[in-house]
Amino acid sequence: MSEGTIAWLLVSSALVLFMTPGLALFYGGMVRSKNVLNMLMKNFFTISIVTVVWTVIGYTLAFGTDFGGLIGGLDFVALRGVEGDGLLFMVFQMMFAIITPALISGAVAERMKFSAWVLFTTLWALIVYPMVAHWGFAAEGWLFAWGVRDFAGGLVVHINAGIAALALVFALGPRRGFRAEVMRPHSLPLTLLGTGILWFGWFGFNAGSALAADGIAISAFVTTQIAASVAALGWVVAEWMKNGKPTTLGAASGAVAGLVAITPGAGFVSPMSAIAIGAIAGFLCFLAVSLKFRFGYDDSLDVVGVHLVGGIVGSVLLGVFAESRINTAVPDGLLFGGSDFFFKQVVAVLAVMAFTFIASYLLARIVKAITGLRVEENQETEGLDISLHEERGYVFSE
Amino acid sequence: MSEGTIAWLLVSSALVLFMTPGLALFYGGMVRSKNVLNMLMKNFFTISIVTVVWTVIGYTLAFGTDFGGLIGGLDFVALRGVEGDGLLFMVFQMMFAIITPALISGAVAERMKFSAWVLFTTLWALIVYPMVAHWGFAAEGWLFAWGVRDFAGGLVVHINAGIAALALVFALGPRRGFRAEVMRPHSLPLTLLGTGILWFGWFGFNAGSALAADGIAISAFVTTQIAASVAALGWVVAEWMKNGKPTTLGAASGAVAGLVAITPGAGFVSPMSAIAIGAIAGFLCFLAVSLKFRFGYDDSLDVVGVHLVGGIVGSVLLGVFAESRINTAVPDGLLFGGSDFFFKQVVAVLAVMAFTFIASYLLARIVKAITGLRVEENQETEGLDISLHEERGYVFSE
Amino acid sequence: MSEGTIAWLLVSSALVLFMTPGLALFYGGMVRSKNVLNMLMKNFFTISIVTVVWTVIGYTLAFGTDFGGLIGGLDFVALRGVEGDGLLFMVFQMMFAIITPALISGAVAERMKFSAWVLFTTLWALIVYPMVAHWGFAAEGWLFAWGVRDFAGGLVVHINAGIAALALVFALGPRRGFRAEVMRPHSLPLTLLGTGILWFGWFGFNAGSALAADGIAISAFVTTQIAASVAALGWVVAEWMKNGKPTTLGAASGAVAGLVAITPGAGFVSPMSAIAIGAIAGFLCFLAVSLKFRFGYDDSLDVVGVHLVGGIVGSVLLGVFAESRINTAVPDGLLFGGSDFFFKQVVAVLAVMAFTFIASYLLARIVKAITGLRVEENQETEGLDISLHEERGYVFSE
Amino acid sequence: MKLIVAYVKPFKLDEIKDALREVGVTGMSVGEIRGFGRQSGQTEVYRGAEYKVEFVPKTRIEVAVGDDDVERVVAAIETAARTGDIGDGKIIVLPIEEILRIRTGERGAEAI
Amino acid sequence: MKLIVAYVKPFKLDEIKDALREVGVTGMSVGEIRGFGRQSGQTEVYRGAEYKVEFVPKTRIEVAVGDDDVERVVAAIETAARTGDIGDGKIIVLPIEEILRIRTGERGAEAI
Amino acid sequence: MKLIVAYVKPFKLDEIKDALREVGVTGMSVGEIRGFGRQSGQTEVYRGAEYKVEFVPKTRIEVAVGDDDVERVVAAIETAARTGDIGDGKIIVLPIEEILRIRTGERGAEAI
Ligand SMILES: Nc1ncnc2c1ncn2[C@@H]1O[C@H](COP(=O)(O)OP(=O)(O)O)[C@@H](O)[C@H]1O
Ligand SMILES: Nc1ncnc2c1ncn2[C@@H]1O[C@H](COP(=O)(O)OP(=O)(O)O)[C@@H](O)[C@H]1O
Ligand SMILES: Nc1ncnc2c1ncn2[C@@H]1O[C@H](COP(=O)(O)OP(=O)(O)O)[C@@H](O)[C@H]1O
Repeated sequence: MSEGTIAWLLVSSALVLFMTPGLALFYGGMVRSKNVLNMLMKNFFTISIVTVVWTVIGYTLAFGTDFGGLIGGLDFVALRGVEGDGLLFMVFQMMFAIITPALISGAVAERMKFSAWVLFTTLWALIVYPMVAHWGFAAEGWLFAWGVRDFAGGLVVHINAGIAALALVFALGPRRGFRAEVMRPHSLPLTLLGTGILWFGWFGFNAGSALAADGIAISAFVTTQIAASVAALGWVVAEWMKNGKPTTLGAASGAVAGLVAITPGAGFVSPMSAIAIGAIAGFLCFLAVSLKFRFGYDDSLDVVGVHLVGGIVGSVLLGVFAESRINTAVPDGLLFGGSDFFFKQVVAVLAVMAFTFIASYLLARIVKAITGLRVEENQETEGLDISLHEERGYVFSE
Repeated sequence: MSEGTIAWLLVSSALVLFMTPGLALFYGGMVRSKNVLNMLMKNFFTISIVTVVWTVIGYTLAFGTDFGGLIGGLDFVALRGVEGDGLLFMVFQMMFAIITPALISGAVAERMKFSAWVLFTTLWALIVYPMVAHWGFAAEGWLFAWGVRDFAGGLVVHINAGIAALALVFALGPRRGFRAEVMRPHSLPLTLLGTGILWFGWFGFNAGSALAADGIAISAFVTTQIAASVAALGWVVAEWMKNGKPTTLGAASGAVAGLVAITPGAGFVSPMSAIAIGAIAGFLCFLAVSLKFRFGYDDSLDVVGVHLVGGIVGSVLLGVFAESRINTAVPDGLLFGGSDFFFKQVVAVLAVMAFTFIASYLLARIVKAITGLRVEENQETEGLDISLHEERGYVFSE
Repeated sequence: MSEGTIAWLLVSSALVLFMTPGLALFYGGMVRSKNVLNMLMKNFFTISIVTVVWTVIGYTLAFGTDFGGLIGGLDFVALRGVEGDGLLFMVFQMMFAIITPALISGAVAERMKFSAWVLFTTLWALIVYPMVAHWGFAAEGWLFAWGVRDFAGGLVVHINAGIAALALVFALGPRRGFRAEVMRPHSLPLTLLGTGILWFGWFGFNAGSALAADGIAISAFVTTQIAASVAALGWVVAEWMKNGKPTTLGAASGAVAGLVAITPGAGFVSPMSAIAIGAIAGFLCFLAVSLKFRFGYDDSLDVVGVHLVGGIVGSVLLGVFAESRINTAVPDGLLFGGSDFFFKQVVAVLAVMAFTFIASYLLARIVKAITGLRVEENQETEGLDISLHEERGYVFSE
Repeated sequence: MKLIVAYVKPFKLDEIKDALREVGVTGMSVGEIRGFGRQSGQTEVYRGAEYKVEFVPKTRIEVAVGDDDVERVVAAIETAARTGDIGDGKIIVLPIEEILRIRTGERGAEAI
Repeated sequence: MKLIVAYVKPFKLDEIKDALREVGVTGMSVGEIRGFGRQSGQTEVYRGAEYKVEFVPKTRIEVAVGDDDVERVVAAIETAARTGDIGDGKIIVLPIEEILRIRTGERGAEAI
Repeated sequence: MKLIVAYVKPFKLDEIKDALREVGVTGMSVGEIRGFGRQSGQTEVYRGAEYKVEFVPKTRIEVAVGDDDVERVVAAIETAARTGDIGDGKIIVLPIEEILRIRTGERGAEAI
């Protein structure tokens, strides 16, 4: 690699790592103040857990010598022989392995045991993530080899995390007072700060996934900026029309939805297509967050509505808007004459959803058997910060 | 472009984008808690609006084929033909187009309608910004072609935003209770966080404006760091002497004033000149923020005092301290024997002030006619968060 | 330097600068709300002070022509002749000179006069830091020339700051109510945000210290990520076992401890060694923060426990885990057959501790004679924000 | 007229509000306090240092009522606030000499 | 001696303080509360979900006064706090049995 | 039974709590308020603009006690809260008509 590319990938890795604290704040602002530290802790601790799991075994399961398109071999256990450019690729990918389970934490906010989270994340980072990453990112992974494309992780990161969140929510049950009580975000400025950090870091996520400081990276950078902006507009316009007021949380949510939706296609589509993808994602994700009330599952911070739905929208629309003119690594999508690729993208979405839902649900049951999943009723009432961590988020009176 | 330069400009673009959330927090901390979300929202939404405007039409108006030195043609409408290095330049410049109107939002805080802001920003980003950017940044823009220099946006960004803020304040009128009531910042830690992000991002703003990872970028980086630091010292020393106490907000404000003032000359002056520029800016901007009480215009968060005055100081002092030894793209300033350049800089300052003041005031009147500019009296009293967005910034009691 | 390397070092410099605001928030969240602004201000103002000191004289004292291995000459006074690559090196090193005294501020929180802090920092940045930096970083500094290695500042930054903190605490005495009163962090979300920024910036700190975008930078990046993660695990597991609860502040503190401990060896050890270093640092620093209660010195925010102890652990363990296979600039450590190097590292630790403790204590006495060190009793009770700065951190009632 | 002051567990507020509404109460005022009592406070741990925080977050409710409504209102609060665990709190009844609605200037029972 | 308690709109505090000062009041204590009353609360919307928050932010003022001053003080608050809209709040008068200034140990009227 | 209300300097809370415990008080309720009084407020400066903030942060303590304990409790607060400087605050005694412990339904003296 050239020094320019090394510089860019080092920066991108740092940016993607920074997204997880950003996510922690994004989520942390949305919970009630009695649970803010638990929310932050679940995210920060996920960095620690996944870093170790990925270093020791996860990386090789994802990117070691292929076994039947399903999983990587053990050649790189404990980073044996991983050096130079390989080491850089390893650490860049590590940051994706970190944020993916961290995304799930928003769905189970305000009620899941910390010990259960630690165990679930460890197992999930050990088994589910490396497999799906292998399928979508490794040259011989079955999805990639078959022709499916996922530029920066629509399938591997967002659909994967979103559907796992749904499975975990089913195993866990709703918060006490769900649908009856007011459960307002305790600090939207914190959430907006998190949004800013996420947006900033996402440039590393998407443009870094070009794996070079080249024209593809530039193109991915531009589509990222556009889709995020348009989706924020889309969401806000939709709610302005429906509820009569534009909201700050709506703008933030829309931006994240747009970032999610452009992820699978960032380096594969044109700026004008990014406008379309952003608009559709902003609008659909706005609709999707109300599903939880209709169907009664308590996805506390809308991981399903934003990441699963946004990921699906983006992965499927990549099948529509992909242009080999932009990037020769992708076939043309529906709009440019290729129907085959569209079909494969749809299959890939369904395959990842099916696999990860089942695997995550099983893991949740295993964890339930070992540690239990939920805190006690009075712990939930008192708040997880005091009951699980013996800490208080804010003390303004001293 | 080399990969090293691409890497640097991608990072710089991300850094400049990050400044707008930083600015949102910087401003957000300074308003009363009942208006914090509206302040954040006006900034975040400006990202969305300007991204779309710039992509579709703004960029070509600024950097398309020149018409009489005044404006660019329509060759790049909807980014037609903008690719590779051109696309990178487009997105880097987009981030400047975003933060410039965002800067204005501080002046109209706590009373301007959100719909009016949306409309004003759209029009301003469509008309005013691209024209001034064309004049100062495009090779055939009349200011640039005449010999005026603006390294990273003293004229195009800060004077432009600062004088537009003044025009808008005139059209809008003061907040209820201005000069009578206590209107304290509700969270200076938020403002300091914003300052940190702005400072960090400003390296991309200024050193990125070298448009290469070269000696000019290094030099701009160094002068930026020095001017910000010295201006913070200057402001704090001035207030320490005048009021007897050094303040946190003074340090933050001084740093921003220094960053503003070095912007036009960052890549054109020596580190020692940066000390002088920083010191003068810190001192003069400290004096300038009290003007609003003397003259009775309610520039709520001192956009005029910091950005207009800081921008003027920097643009004029560039005429004093510029050194062709540092950068051959600039003639020598007054101090190094060239009086011609100094004169041009002064004319440029006046020209931009006159044009933008008039144009912005007209736009404000147009917006007033369409949506009205101000919220209702009771909305202002209740706070814009609840009355315009139906959201509350903080809920610590649940 | 190649453009890729320039890009990487510009970014790294920005990242390291960003660490000081991050540190301000990290510390700011841990003090009581009546002192939050003073804590932020001490850090932000240190940026200003040190930037000027370093520009004018500090840099040349550290990196000018060597005098007897002890200090640099005056060749680069006011940056005379410092250009291009040299200027880039100067500004990268400046950021280290800034954060080092900033680290000290945590130890003297909630009671030290602001004027005393300004004077102390100025003197310390003028005398102590440049000397120790010369010893450890300059080719002819006696430690470096003798064979001691300090990749990114275990000796020069962390031990140096940590032992200076101890000396200053001795001169200053404990806070009123130390050990008797509850002195809880007022906002752990602020502290966690600071942790995120520190972690992010530390990639510039450590990987930037390779001074090139090369394999050493990649390697340093990876060990940094690993050590931080493992140390967070180590700290949390230790406290979970001891107190029965994992805490958010524990995770944050552990991460910082790991970042400190890997600093001296980041580019010299393997990823597997980074796991060992992180684990040991997390565990030992957790034990070390309780020392202040045992010995009765009031190191308010545990600068000694985290930075001094973490720095010692890292510098000594570098003598154990160093591998010339990873980086030819370092001899093999104990584990790989070299005992000589280990011995030198131990001597270096002791030498820096002895010198800096004495020098800092003397400076503290001088400052005490000039301005006094502590605020009045009633100022301490009322809080430093109001009594020293006439500002209030938070106003939620307006 | 009486002023009923109740110190209760914060998460009980919603139920109490509903119970009060059912017995015809049309207004109340609610503040956050820290309570000290038989219910022992919480241990908090910061960097290994334990803090015994003896104060527990509580909610303080004030309701002004006519003399005839006192018992009903007290009973409503009592029932809605009770969990049976230590720390359920107290209800106090204070005499009111006068009460006035600012908007209309009404006084006495009508002003409630 | 009486304790006058008023629940008022927060933005009226400054005017009330000035009005009280004019009628000779030299001290008062002010807290933040959430009020429930005829004035309906605010709808808040988060991600499309509507929350009907029935509590409105109010300010609670306490003023201890001598018996002779009660009417004057009540009238001052009433005038300053009134906007004429629903939610202007209430004023309550409670009897005080004893009052003491901590600094001097003075009791009764002098202590006010 | 009486309700003792004290407005005191915030940093005195711990000492007052200890003093109250010594005279046998087993419960109290504490809130944050802003006080206005002889003690002049603080000047605050933001970007060169001076704000005279007349309100000072204070702590408000409520203790319900039996009639026989009033003097002892008042004296305990008085001693613990005194610094001798302006702004030490006030203690007020209000009559209680009834008191009830929610958990048990006990009333009167036992409920305290
Ligand atoms: N004497 C008192 N005066 C004022 N408030 C009290 C008093 N005793 C208890 N409280 C309030 O009631 C709350 C509950 O009291 P506590 O003794 O813990 O439980 P319980 O009422 O179940 O015996 C306390 O937290 C405090 O707010
Ligand atoms: N019965 C009551 N007891 C205590 N506080 C009350 C009572 N009724 C009203 N309040 C307080 O007065 C405020 C205003 O009352 P509301 O009924 O909304 O308006 P109005 O006083 O104009 O009729 C409420 O928000 C609440 O704080
Ligand atoms: N008349 C009053 N009514 C209610 N609270 C009062 C009154 N006077 C004083 N206070 C409270 O007592 C506090 C101290 O009063 P102040 O006049 O400053 O000092 P001192 O009690 O030493 O004369 C005030 O800040 C306020 O909270």
